[in-house]
Amino acid sequence: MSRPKNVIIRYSATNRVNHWITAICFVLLVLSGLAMFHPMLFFLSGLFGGGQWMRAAHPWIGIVLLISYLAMIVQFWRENLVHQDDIEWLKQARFIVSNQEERAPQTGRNNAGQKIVFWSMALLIPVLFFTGLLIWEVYFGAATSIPVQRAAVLIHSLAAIAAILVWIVHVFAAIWVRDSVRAMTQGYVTPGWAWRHHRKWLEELASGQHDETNDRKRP
Amino acid sequence: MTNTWQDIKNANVVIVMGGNAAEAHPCGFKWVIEAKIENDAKLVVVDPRFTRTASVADYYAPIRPGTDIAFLNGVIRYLLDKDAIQHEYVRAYTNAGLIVKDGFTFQDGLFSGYNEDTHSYDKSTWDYELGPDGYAKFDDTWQDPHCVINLLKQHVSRYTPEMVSRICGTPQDKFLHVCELIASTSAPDKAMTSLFALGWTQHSVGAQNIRNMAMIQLLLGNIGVAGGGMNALRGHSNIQGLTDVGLLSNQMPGYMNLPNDKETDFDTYMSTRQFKPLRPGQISFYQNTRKLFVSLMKALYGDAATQENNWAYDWLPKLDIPLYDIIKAFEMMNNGQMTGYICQGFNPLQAFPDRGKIRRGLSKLKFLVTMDPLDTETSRFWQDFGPQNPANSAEIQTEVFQLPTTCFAEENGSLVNSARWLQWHWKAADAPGIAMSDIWIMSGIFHRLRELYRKEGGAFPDPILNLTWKYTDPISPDPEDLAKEMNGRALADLTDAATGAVTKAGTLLDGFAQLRDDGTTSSGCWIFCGSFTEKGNQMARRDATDPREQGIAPNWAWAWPANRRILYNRASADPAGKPWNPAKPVISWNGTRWVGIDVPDYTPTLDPSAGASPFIMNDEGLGRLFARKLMVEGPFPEHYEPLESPVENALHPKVQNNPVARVFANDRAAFGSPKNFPYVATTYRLTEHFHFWTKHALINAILQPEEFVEIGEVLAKEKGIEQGGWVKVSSNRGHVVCKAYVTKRIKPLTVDGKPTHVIGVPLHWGFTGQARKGYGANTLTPSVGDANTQTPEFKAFLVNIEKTSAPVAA
Amino acid sequence: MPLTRREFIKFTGLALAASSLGMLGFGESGEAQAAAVRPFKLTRATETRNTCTYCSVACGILIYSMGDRAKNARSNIIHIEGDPDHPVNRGTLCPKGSALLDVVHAPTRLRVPRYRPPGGTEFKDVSWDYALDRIARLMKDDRDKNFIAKNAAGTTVNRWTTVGMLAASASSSETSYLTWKAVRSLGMVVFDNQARV
Amino acid sequence: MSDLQSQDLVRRSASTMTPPSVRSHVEQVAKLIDVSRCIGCKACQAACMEWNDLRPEIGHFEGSYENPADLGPSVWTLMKFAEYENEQGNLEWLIRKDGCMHCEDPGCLKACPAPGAIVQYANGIVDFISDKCIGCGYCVKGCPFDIPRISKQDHKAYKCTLCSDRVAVGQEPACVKACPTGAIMFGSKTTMQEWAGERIVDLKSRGFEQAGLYDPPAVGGTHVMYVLHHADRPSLYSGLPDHPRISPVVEAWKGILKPLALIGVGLAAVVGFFHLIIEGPNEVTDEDEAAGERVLRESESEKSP
Repeated sequence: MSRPKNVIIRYSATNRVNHWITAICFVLLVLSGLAMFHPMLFFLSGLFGGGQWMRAAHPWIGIVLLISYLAMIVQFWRENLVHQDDIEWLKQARFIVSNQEERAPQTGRNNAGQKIVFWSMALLIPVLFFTGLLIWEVYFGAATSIPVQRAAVLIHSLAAIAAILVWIVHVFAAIWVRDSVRAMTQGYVTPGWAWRHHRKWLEELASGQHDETNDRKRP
Repeated sequence: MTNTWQDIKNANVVIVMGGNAAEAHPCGFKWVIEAKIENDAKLVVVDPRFTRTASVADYYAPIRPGTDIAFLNGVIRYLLDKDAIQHEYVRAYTNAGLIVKDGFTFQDGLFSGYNEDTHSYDKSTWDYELGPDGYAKFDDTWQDPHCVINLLKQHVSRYTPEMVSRICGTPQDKFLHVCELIASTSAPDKAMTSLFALGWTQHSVGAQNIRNMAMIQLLLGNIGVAGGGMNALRGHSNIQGLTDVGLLSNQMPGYMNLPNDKETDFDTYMSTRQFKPLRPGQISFYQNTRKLFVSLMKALYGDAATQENNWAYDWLPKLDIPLYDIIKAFEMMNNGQMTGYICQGFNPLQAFPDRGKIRRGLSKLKFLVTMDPLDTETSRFWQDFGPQNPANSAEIQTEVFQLPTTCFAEENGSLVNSARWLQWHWKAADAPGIAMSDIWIMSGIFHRLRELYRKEGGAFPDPILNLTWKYTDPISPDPEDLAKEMNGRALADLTDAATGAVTKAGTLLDGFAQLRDDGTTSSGCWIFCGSFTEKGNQMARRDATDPREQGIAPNWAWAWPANRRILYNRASADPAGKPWNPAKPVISWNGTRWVGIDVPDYTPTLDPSAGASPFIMNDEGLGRLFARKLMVEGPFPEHYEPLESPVENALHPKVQNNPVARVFANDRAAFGSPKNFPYVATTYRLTEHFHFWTKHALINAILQPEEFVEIGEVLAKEKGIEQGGWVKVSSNRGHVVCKAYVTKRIKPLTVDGKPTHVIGVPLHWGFTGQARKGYGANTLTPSVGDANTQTPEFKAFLVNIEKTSAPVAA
Repeated sequence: MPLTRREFIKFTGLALAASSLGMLGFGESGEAQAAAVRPFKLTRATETRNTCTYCSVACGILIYSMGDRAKNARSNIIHIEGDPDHPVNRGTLCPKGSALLDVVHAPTRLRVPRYRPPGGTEFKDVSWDYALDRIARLMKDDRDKNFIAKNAAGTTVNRWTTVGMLAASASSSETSYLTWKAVRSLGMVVFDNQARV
Repeated sequence: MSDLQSQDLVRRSASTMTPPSVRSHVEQVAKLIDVSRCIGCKACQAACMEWNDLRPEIGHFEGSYENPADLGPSVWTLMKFAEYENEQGNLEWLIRKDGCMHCEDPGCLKACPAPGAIVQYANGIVDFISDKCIGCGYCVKGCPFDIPRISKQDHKAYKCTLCSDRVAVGQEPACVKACPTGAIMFGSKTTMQEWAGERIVDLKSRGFEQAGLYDPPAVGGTHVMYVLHHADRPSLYSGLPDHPRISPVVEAWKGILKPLALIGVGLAAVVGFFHLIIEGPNEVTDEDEAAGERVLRESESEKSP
């Protein structure tokens, strides 16, 4: 598919690499985590070369995820700041869900849903990391008491489930809102996509508010 | 042990004093637990420390180390006071009613006949008054003030509960409660067993400690009966056997003594050993001594021992002093009086008192030979191992031979256990490397010496050249051949006088009753006679059948003497032959002979009415409350303080210590005073280790890895010592730097009104093997022995303790 | 959605049932059973009856060794446990007895005779002949020099006090008898054992 | 006891199907530790190490007879010593053999995520199948008694097997056989309970009014039981739990959370899927495209000079 003539850069190469490192780590953690969480899914350990490799790899992937996500926070925190509009948008979310986006309030670069995903992960990933450290048997098995570890493992599981749910919403939204995936793979969106989903952002771009970031690219 | 291990389960009271059976003999101790469970027995523990034995006891009482006699004499006083003795037994089976010579006295801590200069007694007054018929005089009514029981009453009258508590530090109520429990076994059908070990022997009054309890057991009628007895829990797997075979400086096989310088000829030697009965109708076993001796000499010298040369009597060495024991040996070494020393499976650098003296002694030898399966400290005394064994190798001129031997798993042979069972064992594998058996090594040395004497001649070669060595394999004799030689054979056709049965020349004998004094029998160890007969190796028997499950198992292995399992078992029945305890009879008289589950310790067909008393190894046939001349410090036990003691002797300050203890001048100079060394120390074993052997075994090193001492919380607080912290324990002879175990199990005792602290010093650590390096408890201990046996006083001495830091590794 | 407790239980029960059904394809129980238990290591090991070398309770022990004593097999002891037939220990062993294997195979077991010359700082391996020849020589020289045939009073005493021996405490009675014979024939009196310690 | 040779599984970690359970008529076994007969000699520890070929490192003296200092991957049983002064002021040395209790309802097995790494045989023994262990340490968190330990060498969990290899061929565990004083007994669970009853009567007659059996019901009972002189206060014995149970946290984690989470996740995915099917994708229309282009163009022209 050839690139349309007039596109807008939504994610830089750095953004995209960072995102996909995060995504791959997250998927690997979900797979290995679920394998250790529920026996029905233990077969997933095969993907990692067996249970021992999986158990050994999981925490290290977690560290990469944390670093990677911290980098994402650095890049994206500003545009995910919550505004009054976001609350309004959430109130009108039924129009979004029923594919009547035009009836919902206009949004900037990110809508409230995206912000929720972003901030949920920003909360959950550190929680997962710290509880994960407490139950990292190889290095920290003796560092805390068993009751603490028990609580940690429960919180870790709960947080993981929450993260997975958030992730499902994220993935679903990416698939449902067509051409979003391309934004994160190839980095650009069409003006129509921006008009439809992030009109305020488009208008901001048009008015040159983001010139210094060179978001707009002309053929 | 007079009884068997399993027989302990028949006891009503088990007293563990002078030992720590649970730790040192766990598998034997199971029978104590069994007594508690199956026989509702009470376990009483008297010990300076709350030991593992105490942890399962029904009653525990503390005691200051080295004061057992005060405690036990107090018990006797209690028993006599409350009349809690088994009257019929005491009257019939002990010397309570025999009358002692007029000159016998006891005053201010000394018995009659003491000689200040020689530190010894003239014991002539320590005996019975004999009548004109040659028999001992007696008073059955116990009225005569000079009969034994009255003398005993008078002797123990000073040991009031107050005095016992003052000396021992045992609270009075605890002492009296123990007395009460002991007294409960004076009923004819109740028994108490006494389990003891080195906690009693390793004192300057060790033998008297044991005698004291034996007297209590006689008063309670507990000797010879099921669940009773004096049970010495021997330490090593065959130390009983080595003692039986006479591997002691003054001994020959079967408890015959070597002659001394005064016994210039064979008849003189025999004259003091074939005891005549002192009571009418009595039998005295030792009248057979000549038969035993001649049979031994025939085993040793065969045809060369003849009537003409007095059965080679002069080929035996004669002793000029009573004992050349180990303490004496190291004294001689230090004085430059010894050239060579051979340590066969023995590690004196670890095992004997005053380690510094041992090391100096070994350094003065020309040569030292060690034979051991393990790399012992003794064999490396010359090597520098830092603070745990400082040595300047270059200055030590001793040649050292370290010979590797097989261990138990790599040879056949028999071991004699504490209950006198001879049990055969079989080889399971070859030894590592080119290690060889002790038999091969001793044979090798002997053959080379014999060859040298044959070739070169030399000092008195006759006994060497004539020693019998008729083994199938002379290079390494089969244990079976040696066992047969000890059992004995007929050397000519023997006809039994009573039955007319003939034993052919060359056949193995069935028992020592067949031995003769005319040179027609041989037996290398008469008490083992019957262990390897024409019927086969009796020691290898494995029939565990146990009639009435009473703990005899008469067909398992073989017990000396004559497969008898309970010594003095005639005393288990009343004078008429009826068992005192009908529920647990051992033997009884059925009208024509003695029958029961054990071999009678008595003539099997001797009618009770003949009047012979049960203790046939004694010439009066009676149990001795009064020891006559057999103990060096007196016929009654008396409390003497240990050579190093924190207090004055409360009974007689002028006679502080055992007045006849043998102390070499150098050793006396090395004693410490309570001023500098205010705490009482006692050494002991831990259950995880066996002496200095198991530190070579990885599992045991894991279970108890490092040297420590045990101290009470009060002392720890006083001295600022932390749990697990480093301490320096010192005596006037040396010091140990190790960890401290601060415990509630050792409490300060109030002795003579003053608080007295006890420090426990486990003894297992050295500088070879798997466990961490340690200084060894014998760095601290004084070189003084029991006056009768020269067993070192390891259980009571003085030390100081202070907080310190870890020793600096070399 | 508010759930009553009853509904809640029903709900999770269904879920459990569903997940159990889903798991059918992945079961490995049979395999686990086969692999579970460690094989019993003594099945055909050679059993030898012996007595514990430590204290004088003299517990009966069973020594298990590799190899069936065939000509080409060299026995190696792999395990030692109590003899259940023995009337005293009835199969039990104390912490020392239970660890006998480790003393048999102790790294400090001696394998070769060693000799340390006067002033030496190390042991060196020697042959048995070297060691025993030298020991016999040293003993004879000293005996010939210091043997006391008669005392001052003229009594034959036949005594040798300058070389002594400490006898073992765990060697067999047969060993000790042979030792006694050899030692006493030399007239040695400084001769003792471990009975006191 | 011949039935003990059957080692059929009744429970298996991380398995959602019922293990083969037809051969259920297997006698339940139990080890009974009679603390009142125990002298703390560590024969059990030695026998355990010898039989199971375990040799932990040689440690240090650390102010107690407890050696090694703790249970470990190669320390499957450990004597614990507590010096306790009772109400009368008398010292009691309470010595307890610590090790796996072989719970009827094992917390370790419940927590284990690796299928078949922890199993319970029909005779009641709970065994770790090291080959399947992934070393996560969940068993440590699941155990109410703080027993399993993870090896730093091979990252696998270890604990007492109750000598399943010996029991499988009809022998008693090594520690049981060694115990010099019979403080450790082994047999069917009912026999052990009966024997414990006799022991408790004896102890009560010796003044231990509170003597009793420790067979905690909250874990379904155990296949290692204690006779205690102070059964009212198990924690006197070096912290034996007074009321052991699988932690509610672990119960929640391994109980309700598991299905709920899967359902939740599954539901979310299903809802999304059907949303897509029903509502269709949120696509950019040509009008949108035109509008977007227009906005860009306008701004372009505004900025053009």
